[in-house]
Amino acid sequence: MKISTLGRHVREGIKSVFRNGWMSFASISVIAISLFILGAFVILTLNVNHLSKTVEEQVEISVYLDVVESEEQINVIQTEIATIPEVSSITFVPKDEGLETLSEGMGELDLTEYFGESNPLPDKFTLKANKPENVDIVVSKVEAINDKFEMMPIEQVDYGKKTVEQLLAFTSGIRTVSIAIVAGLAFTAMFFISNTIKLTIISRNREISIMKLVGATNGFIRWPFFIEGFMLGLIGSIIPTGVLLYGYWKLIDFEESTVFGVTQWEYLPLNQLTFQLIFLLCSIGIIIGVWGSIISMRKFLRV
Amino acid sequence: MKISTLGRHVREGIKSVFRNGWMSFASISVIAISLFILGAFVILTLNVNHLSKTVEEQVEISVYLDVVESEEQINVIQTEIATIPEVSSITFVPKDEGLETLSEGMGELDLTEYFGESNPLPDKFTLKANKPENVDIVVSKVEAINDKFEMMPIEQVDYGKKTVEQLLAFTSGIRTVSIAIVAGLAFTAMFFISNTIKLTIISRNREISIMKLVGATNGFIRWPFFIEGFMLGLIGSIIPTGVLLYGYWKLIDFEESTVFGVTQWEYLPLNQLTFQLIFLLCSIGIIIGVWGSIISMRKFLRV
Amino acid sequence: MIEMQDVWKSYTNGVHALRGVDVKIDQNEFVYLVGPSGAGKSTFMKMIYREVKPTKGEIFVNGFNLGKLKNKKIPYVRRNIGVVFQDFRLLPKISIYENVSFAMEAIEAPKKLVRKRTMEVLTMVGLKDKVKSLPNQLSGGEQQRASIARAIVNNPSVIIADEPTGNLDPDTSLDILKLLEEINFRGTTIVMATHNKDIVNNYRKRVIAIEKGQIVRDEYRGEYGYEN
Amino acid sequence: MIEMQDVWKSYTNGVHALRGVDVKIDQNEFVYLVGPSGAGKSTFMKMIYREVKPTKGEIFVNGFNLGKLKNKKIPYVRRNIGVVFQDFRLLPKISIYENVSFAMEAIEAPKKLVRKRTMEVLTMVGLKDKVKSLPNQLSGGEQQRASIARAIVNNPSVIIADEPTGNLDPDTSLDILKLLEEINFRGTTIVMATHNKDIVNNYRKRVIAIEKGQIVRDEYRGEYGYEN
Ligand SMILES: Nc1ncnc2c1ncn2[C@@H]1O[C@H](COP(=O)(O)OP(=O)(O)OP(=O)(O)O)[C@@H](O)[C@H]1O
Ligand SMILES: Nc1ncnc2c1ncn2[C@@H]1O[C@H](COP(=O)(O)OP(=O)(O)OP(=O)(O)O)[C@@H](O)[C@H]1O
Ligand SMILES: [Mg+2]
Ligand SMILES: [Mg+2]
Repeated sequence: MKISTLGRHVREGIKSVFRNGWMSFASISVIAISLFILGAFVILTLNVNHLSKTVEEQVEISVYLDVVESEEQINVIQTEIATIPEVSSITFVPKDEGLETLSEGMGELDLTEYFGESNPLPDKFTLKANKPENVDIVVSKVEAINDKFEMMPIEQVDYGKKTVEQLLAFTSGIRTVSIAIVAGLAFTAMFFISNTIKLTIISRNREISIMKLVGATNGFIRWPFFIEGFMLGLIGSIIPTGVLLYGYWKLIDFEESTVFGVTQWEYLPLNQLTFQLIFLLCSIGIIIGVWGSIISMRKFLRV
Repeated sequence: MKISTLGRHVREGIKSVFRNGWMSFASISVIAISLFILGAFVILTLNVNHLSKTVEEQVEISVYLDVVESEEQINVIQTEIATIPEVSSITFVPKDEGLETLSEGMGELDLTEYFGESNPLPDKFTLKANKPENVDIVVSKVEAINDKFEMMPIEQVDYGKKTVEQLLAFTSGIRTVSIAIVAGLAFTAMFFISNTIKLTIISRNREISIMKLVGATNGFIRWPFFIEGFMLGLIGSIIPTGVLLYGYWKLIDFEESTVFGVTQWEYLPLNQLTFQLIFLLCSIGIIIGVWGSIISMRKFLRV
Repeated sequence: MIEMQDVWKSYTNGVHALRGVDVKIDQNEFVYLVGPSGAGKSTFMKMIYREVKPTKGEIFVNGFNLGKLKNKKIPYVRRNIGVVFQDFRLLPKISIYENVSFAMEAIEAPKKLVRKRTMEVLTMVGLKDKVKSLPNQLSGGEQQRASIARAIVNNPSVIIADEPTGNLDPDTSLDILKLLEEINFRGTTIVMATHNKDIVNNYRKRVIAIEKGQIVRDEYRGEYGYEN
Repeated sequence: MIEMQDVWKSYTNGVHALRGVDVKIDQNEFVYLVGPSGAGKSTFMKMIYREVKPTKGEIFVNGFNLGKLKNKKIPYVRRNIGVVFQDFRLLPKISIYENVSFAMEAIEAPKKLVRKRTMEVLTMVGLKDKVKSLPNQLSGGEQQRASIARAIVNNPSVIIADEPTGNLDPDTSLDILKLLEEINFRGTTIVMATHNKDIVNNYRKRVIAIEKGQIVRDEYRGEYGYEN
């Protein structure tokens, strides 16, 4: 193909977008709206993932100590725990503090008043594992510490086994569901886009067959359609990508301003999804735009 | 219009669905898929609402009694509380039971062991309000009971004010968001449906203008299109409605079987959404199908 | 019956297709419209069934003032006018039979009559064997004859035929002309644009010659020709 | 140049459009194809540029055996054949100029030549003033001439013209005939289906008469007519 012919194809493709004004508008809006919905769910999904990760990371392990431990022994145990590689943080919670927390958990009823000086609770350590999956390992390693000391300083290790398991099941459930939704929406978007493009091209079957009868090769006919599909896909995907990124940016801005913020959770930072979103939406829009045109023409090219 | 003419229109409309085979297929699939997605979100939304209502109804008010109350006095107070119309249930929780619950809340640490016989907790009543909004009223009415007795038998009334407020804010937030999503999807579905129908009709503008030139009135031309739009809308909405209802039925079945059920929550019973779903999807499908055809023809009828 | 008073037509791209046409065609006349390609013959005819509106001037057809006619009334005017279009304009997705019967159904003719009359006119134009074919399964001349059948099926009081023999061989052309003559004999006005010199010269009728949007000749029992 | 050997064509609806056609047309011949409406003339011509494939028999055009031709090669055969379609087949959304220049662009002719030659052929057929119009802004005859311009623009070695004067007045028809004669004189084969008795009888060429799908007469310097 000559360079000047390529130039002609690009010009014709772009002209065609305008010539088929109404149809182009219809295609672009279908592409834009499908991708907008898809993109919104992608953002939601990424945030849900982010949120579940944050929540999972907050799983705590309580290590209750025997009531009679001296301060010195406590230090030794702390050092011992700190050597476990899967532990990411250790906090010592003296029994008074424990009672206060318990009391708060009871609502506005002041427990300290009831117990006075005779606090029956043990001292404890609160640990975090570096990964939620490692909680079990940490627990067994901590329990193993008891074997190193004669007096078995650790009374009990507790991490709300059931709660953690439920939480992990829930977050992985949410992840699966949201990925399924996104995949479903992606296919739907592809179907809608290719469908609309097919409809616009079917109405041009006569044109295509005339071109063939006049001696144009399939390639020659296809090129402007290719460019046209590319343009429709490009415009149709740039719009929702822009709107979504701007909207998300504004949302984060709004939510993070302490005055107006409604929700509590931490959003995934904009820069961590910009590239993925642009890539996903533009590639679906453009590829399906182009692919839709080319596929739809195929049968009309057999003249 | 003669009856026989009406018959002709219906026949022609139905024939037209078949004649425009590919286009009809495209329209029906767009209608069906849009409505499927919409319907799925409607079901989700209805369930989320149902779930939030269930959660809201579980808000409890704790009424702590003075430590020294006799059993007789407890009965008097219980009767007193029972007269409050906004209270839907009362349960007496003796202090031993309270300690057990507290102990459970502490994880696997057995508190009763620490306290032994010297349980420092008060007896309490646990109340439920008939509506989550009435919690405040119940609290103040219960507090008012103290004024009727010299010895002020009620130590404290507690309902986790902050937790309840957060919960209500959260559920109402979820409701708003899900209604917004459903409304957005409904509009998108409408747009997609009318858009597709417009595309199929635009490709028939020549036919319409020929009919006009041959002396057909607008009404005569419009009727078969009306029937055609109706048929497309009907078929396109029956399919997703059927699939969704069947799928939801199967899902409930699966989840409620104690062996395989994954999620904990209670689903909205099928019969409580069947009618709404059929009504919503079929009316959108059919109305937009018909409306889309009629509107799209309008400009071609001006010949 | 058909009357034009100082009718002008300029298309939106600035082409002046008709420039001051004054003419009166009585009921039961048979008029040939002749003129070179692009003279304005089709535009003249499109005015009569109001596919095209005049830029200036008044047109009366069967007593209706087309300029003042409400949109809703147009179909009723068209029902008394049978049109053979230069480009046939058959509905592409339905059979030839249905194309012709459509015109009868549109005026809500009784079902039985529709069947009988549709087959009748299709037989007249020699398409008896092609009734089930789709338009694109017909030859050029066959499509033209289908268009003629549709134009006459409702026994309109006026027939507008835009080069109805352009795609027909001389014999078939003659058959069609005789058919039109017979219809004319029974009281129908016929306006026929044609380039067929033989027909015009051998079957003398009123000849209106148009050139560059103006009537340059109007002669009863005239010859083919427009340069005067 | 063009050779058909026992060519049969049955359309999918069972119509036998051609029934055993044997013919040979040499380079530089000028052939009139005559016959009644529906005889098979258009089918005959569609075979040559392979819009239609024969049910049986072999066709050779410019040395290609059309039956054995790969799909990819078809455009290259068509480039040496200029076609005037009975129903014009202009691209509806682009101007007359672009319709004609498209055929040149398709063979990747140099840009400057495209401009020059397109204007040249449009001037030849008398559409110089209409270059910017869309097809539906032209009269029937003007569209036909645009189709003729497109057929000749690439100087093909064969021109297939299906009733190229059906919508033209006698004078313009004569101009077109003379144009084709001149092109023929410069070495191009011309096959022209026509119902125009005057032209066939006054400008004698080889006449092939088709009736009911069979060649019933094949005469050099023949007269119009097919019943023998
Ligand atoms: N829709 C249109 N828009 C712009 N110009 C038009 C339109 N229709 C026709 N014309 C122009 O108006 C003039 C008259 O056209 P018309 O179709 O009436 O000619 P005609 O006499 O029927 O010619 P022919 O014998 O070729 O059919 C021509 O120059 C044509 O180009
Ligand atoms: N696509 C098709 N499908 C079925 N039958 C067809 C098709 N095209 C043409 N025919 C039939 O084949 C026969 C020959 O048609 P063709 O178009 O070759 O005739 P023609 O000689 O060109 O006639 P005309 O002078 O009217 O154009 C006719 O009977 C026609 O009805
Ligand atoms: Mg005309
Ligand atoms: Mg033909």
